Amino acid sequence: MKPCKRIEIVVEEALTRRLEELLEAVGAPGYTMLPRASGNGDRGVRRGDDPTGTFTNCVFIIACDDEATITAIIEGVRPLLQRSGGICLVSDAMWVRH
Amino acid sequence: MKPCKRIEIVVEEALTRRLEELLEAVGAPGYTMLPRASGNGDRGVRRGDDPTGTFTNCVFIIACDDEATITAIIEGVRPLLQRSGGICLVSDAMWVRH
Amino acid sequence: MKPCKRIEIVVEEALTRRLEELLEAVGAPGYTMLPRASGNGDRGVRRGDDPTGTFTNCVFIIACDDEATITAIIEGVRPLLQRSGGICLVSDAMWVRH
Amino acid sequence: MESLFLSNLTAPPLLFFFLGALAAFARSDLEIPTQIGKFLSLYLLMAIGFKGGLALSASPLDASVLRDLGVALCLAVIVPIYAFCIIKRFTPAADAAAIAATYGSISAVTFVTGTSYLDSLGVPWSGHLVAAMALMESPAIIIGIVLYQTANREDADAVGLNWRAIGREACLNGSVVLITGALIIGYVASPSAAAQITPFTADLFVGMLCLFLLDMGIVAARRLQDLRKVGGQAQQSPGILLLFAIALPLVNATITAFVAVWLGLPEGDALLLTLLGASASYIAVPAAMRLALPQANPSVYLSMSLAATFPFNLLIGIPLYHQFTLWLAAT
Amino acid sequence: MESLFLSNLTAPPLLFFFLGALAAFARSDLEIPTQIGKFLSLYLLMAIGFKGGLALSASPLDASVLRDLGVALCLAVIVPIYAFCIIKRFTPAADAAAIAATYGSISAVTFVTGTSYLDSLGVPWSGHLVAAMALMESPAIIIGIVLYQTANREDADAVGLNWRAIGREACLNGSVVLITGALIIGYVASPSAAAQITPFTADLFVGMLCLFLLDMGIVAARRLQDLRKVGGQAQQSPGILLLFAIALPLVNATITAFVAVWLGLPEGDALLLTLLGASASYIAVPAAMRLALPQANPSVYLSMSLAATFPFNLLIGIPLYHQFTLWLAAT
Amino acid sequence: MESLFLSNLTAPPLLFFFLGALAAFARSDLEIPTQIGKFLSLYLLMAIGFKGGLALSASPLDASVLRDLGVALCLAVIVPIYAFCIIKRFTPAADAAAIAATYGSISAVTFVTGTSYLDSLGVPWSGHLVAAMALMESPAIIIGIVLYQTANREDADAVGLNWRAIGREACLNGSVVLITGALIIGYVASPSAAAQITPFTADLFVGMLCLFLLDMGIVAARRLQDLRKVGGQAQQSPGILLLFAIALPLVNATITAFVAVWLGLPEGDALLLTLLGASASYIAVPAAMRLALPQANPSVYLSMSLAATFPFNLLIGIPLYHQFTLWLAAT
Ligand SMILES: Nc1ncnc2c1ncn2[C@@H]1O[C@H](COP(=O)(O)O)[C@@H](O)[C@H]1O
Ligand SMILES: Nc1ncnc2c1ncn2[C@@H]1O[C@H](COP(=O)(O)O)[C@@H](O)[C@H]1O
Ligand SMILES: Nc1ncnc2c1ncn2[C@@H]1O[C@H](COP(=O)(O)O)[C@@H](O)[C@H]1O
Ligand code: NA
Ligand code: NA
Ligand code: NA
Repeated sequence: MKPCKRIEIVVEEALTRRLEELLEAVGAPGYTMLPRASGNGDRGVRRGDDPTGTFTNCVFIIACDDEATITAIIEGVRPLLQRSGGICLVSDAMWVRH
Repeated sequence: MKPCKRIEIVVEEALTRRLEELLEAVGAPGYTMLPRASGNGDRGVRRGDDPTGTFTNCVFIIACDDEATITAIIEGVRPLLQRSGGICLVSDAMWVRH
Repeated sequence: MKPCKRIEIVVEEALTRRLEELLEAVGAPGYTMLPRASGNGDRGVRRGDDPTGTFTNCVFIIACDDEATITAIIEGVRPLLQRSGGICLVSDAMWVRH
Repeated sequence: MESLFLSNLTAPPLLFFFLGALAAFARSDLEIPTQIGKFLSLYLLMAIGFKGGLALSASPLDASVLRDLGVALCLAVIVPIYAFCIIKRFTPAADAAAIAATYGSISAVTFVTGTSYLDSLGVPWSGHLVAAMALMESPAIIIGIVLYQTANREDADAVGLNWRAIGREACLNGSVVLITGALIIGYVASPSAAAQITPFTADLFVGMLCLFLLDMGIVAARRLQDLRKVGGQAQQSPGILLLFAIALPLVNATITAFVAVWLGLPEGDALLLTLLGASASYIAVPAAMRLALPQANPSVYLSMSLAATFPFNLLIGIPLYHQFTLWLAAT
Repeated sequence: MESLFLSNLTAPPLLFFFLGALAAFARSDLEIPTQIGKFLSLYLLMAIGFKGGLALSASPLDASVLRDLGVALCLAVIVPIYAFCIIKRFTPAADAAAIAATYGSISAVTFVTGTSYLDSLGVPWSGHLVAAMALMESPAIIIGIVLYQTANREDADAVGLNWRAIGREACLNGSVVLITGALIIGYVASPSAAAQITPFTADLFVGMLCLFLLDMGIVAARRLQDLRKVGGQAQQSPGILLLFAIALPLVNATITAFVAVWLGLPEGDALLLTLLGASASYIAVPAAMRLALPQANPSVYLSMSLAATFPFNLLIGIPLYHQFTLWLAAT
Repeated sequence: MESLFLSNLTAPPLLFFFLGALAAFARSDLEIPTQIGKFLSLYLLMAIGFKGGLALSASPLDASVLRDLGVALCLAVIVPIYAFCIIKRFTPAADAAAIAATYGSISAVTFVTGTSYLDSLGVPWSGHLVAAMALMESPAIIIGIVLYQTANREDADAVGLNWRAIGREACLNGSVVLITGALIIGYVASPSAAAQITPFTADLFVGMLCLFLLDMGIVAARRLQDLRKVGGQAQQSPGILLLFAIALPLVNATITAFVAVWLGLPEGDALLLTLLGASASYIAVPAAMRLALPQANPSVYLSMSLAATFPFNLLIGIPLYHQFTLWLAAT
């Protein structure tokens, strides 16, 4: 086990591909994406029920143990969140190496 | 980035609306809800496969940095968990402000 | 509230039953499973879109406050991850007792 | 009589139910995705509602229709009351109330399978039975909660029941709204408009029912397995619960059959009303009970209804009640 | 004229839309699972594309078809331009551009409901209108973004728009691809191959439309409720937005109807072209706008289109535009 | 011969497959929701099973049927063995075993597309070929694992294979259970019961196949793109893998065609048996291999089967094998 950061990002589903491209660009070691989340925040309710996906969220989970990559992910996601809403949480975790 | 609590609540899907109303009532800054989870606990298996939603769970994620609101969420969710089962986990996280 | 570990495991959906059996065998107090996740890692993209479920992930969340069980879960899941890929993260959390 | 049983057991919808149950017992990974299960169930509710509305618009709404609806409503009120009185001797009050509500309400899919059984025998049935079904779905929920409150005044007060919310959830649950809505739309639809929709609601009906019963077979068998596993958690032995899950529909069917024959209902209608009495809810009522009576154990009432009563009614109940109402009517 | 309105309002698809809206307003838990909603929408796009292709292959592709397509394309370019000029006086430029794009594009389900309205009246319509629909879906997206950029040069530069990506997303969004593809497949399909598919694309059409409109009723009503709640967030009063959501389709319909009658289109085609002008996108354009113009508020443009214009066109617009084009053609 | 190819390539199901692949290559956001994809696949399995059962009940079960089934079973055992011997020279043993199992098993959708091809040409085929398909799905899984174990005794011992679990997962995988169950239900269904279900299983068949192949086109094209990206990970060049993905079905088809003609099968049956030999599994076998042989790389065997062999068989294989069996039978 080695220490890492667990980054959790909630954005609307329309931005999935953008975020995936960002993560690939900054060299994130991997990610897991949970689709079809609903939510509520500053920009009102997102019911996750409409056919456009505009009011549907998704949750990205990224484990990362490289300082520089962590910063790159956070700085890369910030303008996305500013324009389109969402949140980004960072916490400590232990990564079970296999 | 500023410190906050990450509250994670698992309840059965039938209670979604109740929990949403609670979060609105106590003034939670927002939440994200992942539907259609399955699970296992003291009350047996919940396969997430039946047409009633009784044996299906959902996961709420709430980032909150206000002491009073955190307490209100926890105290509000406790009776719900007592009657209907589920869990509530609280952990530390950093909230990337945008 | 009492301290516990929050274990988060990402594996491909085909292994769901194996992991459930493992958790039951080591006496995990419960778990929550989020199906139909997509992801990316050392073994390439898993789009979560194919009819086989081979390229679809799922996320297990386990709250556990018993040292021995935590170790058993981690040691049990390690060979699974070695052979089939995935990740396992462990972090600290407070468990709201109800 | 044997031929009725046999022809029922070899009806494709039933066989697909068996197939699903077998697959689940053998631990096959055969599975219907959840949203597809809900889609099939929405389809069946919409189709039976629309069918019923069409049938209703073909025959004039007369006094006997209103009488039948009134009787159906009475049954939905009376059944949970006596069921509660019997069951509460064996289980905690909350469980007894939830079981009573479950068996006082109805199962739309059991009804739908009954109509497909009658269609395959060429026995006609009336559209207003669909209205009766919609009417019988909700009252048991309210009755169940009132019964619990009467029996457990203190606990109920502590919970602070929100009666307006309960009433709304009972009367506006999705299946009641969809059946009723589709019934009205079928009733007012012009013949040419109806003709455009029937390929969807009528021609696909049995096929979709087969697929849904395949799903139900899987779900019911799994629930039965889970029930055995967590049997120790319930405060009753699984045996007692199983007994009730067979006895209650038989008692309810007998009473309803007498009422149906006393009303002089024609063959098809008598069977369908009896089936409504005998069937137990596994969607609307459990959903409402989780909110209003969370202290009742869903593994008890939902498993009884879904894993025992539902298959029993489907496999044995339908031809049995048919035979019984025919025999009653003849004597 | 009244009879057209009445017969439209009692058409089953419309009634199912009402049913969904009523259920959502009453806070019933009736719900169509998301993936089922997408399936129904894919089905409708595929079926209307295939139908259009079949119709197109039956009548020769002549100059008048090309003329109609050209005119449709022009409409898709002009409508967002004048819409932007009007709206930007009342809303921020980003919102104005997104609204303009939304109303310059089309709603396939409104079109599809229009064809089902015509079919129920026995009025024929031409397959190339489906091609016109496919052509009219995307241009407004590009126009909207160009308009925004022209009005807000600085902000637009800051964002660094990726025009290739925008162009691709506009022209290759799923609905355009599916309609166009199905249209071509329908066009080239041999009669015997087409006959194997029509039970799916034609016979089920109205039933599937009913189920989809049930879903849309639920979604539209919920969005309307949310709009009231978060009204304060938008920089305009909901009243103004609602006004635009009714006024824009009326203006667009009037202009398109004049064009249609001036082109001498037959009754059915004139209505469908007018409907394309009057309808607003609620899938393709919002999806593209979220990526290209994230600074526009989706609660504004999506809610206007989905919760106000869509029901308005369905319930009142279709017979109104029909009547209007008939009257125009007669004078 | 050219006309067979051309008429195959312009068959709507194939065109929808092209449409999906094109959309994915162009990076359109066209997408079939996952649960809908599973629903369509369940539908096709149920429908083809039911159809096969009906056909089987129409013609008496005689010795030649049993002979054909026996031969099919032998093929399912022999094909993976020689495939393994060839492939293991080029790839690690685990990958070779998984590829052998994949190509020894069958693809139900390829079979189903073959039946729709025959139907459109008016060539009859026998219901017991569906039974042959069900029989041929699982054996290759067991053979593949045995082969790997024989070749890699040490590693296999270390893993501690649970043979009971493997056997159960092989024989009880969802598609085998559903096809077999539906086959039996179709076989025992009374003609009147069957008539109620055929609007669902027969009339919708080609339309649903179109929608499913649209999905498969998207999935196959995406997998092909991913394959290029992660090509470096596999221990073989994508070129070799692609070569195998075309060569294996050709070899298997040739052998099976000889057997089919030697058995004297009629035209339609000969094509379908050849197609079973030529096709490779992309659901049942990969699912089983992930559990039993996790050390094999799914990007290799699943991508070969899904992204290369499946489209090859659909587009070129079906008319090619048809032509070949006709030519063989004539000589
Ligand atoms: N405090 C929060 N906790 C959890 N999720 C949040 C929170 N705030 C926002 N979100 C999620 O982010 C989405 C967009 O948020 P916003 O931009 O604030 O409207 C919401 O729909 C939620 O899913
Ligand atoms: N220790 C645990 N870790 C994660 N999830 C749990 C745990 N215990 C219970 N749950 C979740 O909460 C639901 C209800 O739990 P219970 O009330 O214990 O039956 C379960 O179905 C799980 O989804
Ligand atoms: N660094 C990471 N952060 C989050 N999820 C990951 C990470 N690495 C791998 N995963 C997940 O684990 C799955 C298998 O990973 P791998 O075995 O590395 O291919 C991926 O598809 C992801 O869903
Ligand atoms: Na009942
Ligand atoms: Na328009
Ligand atoms: Na094969």
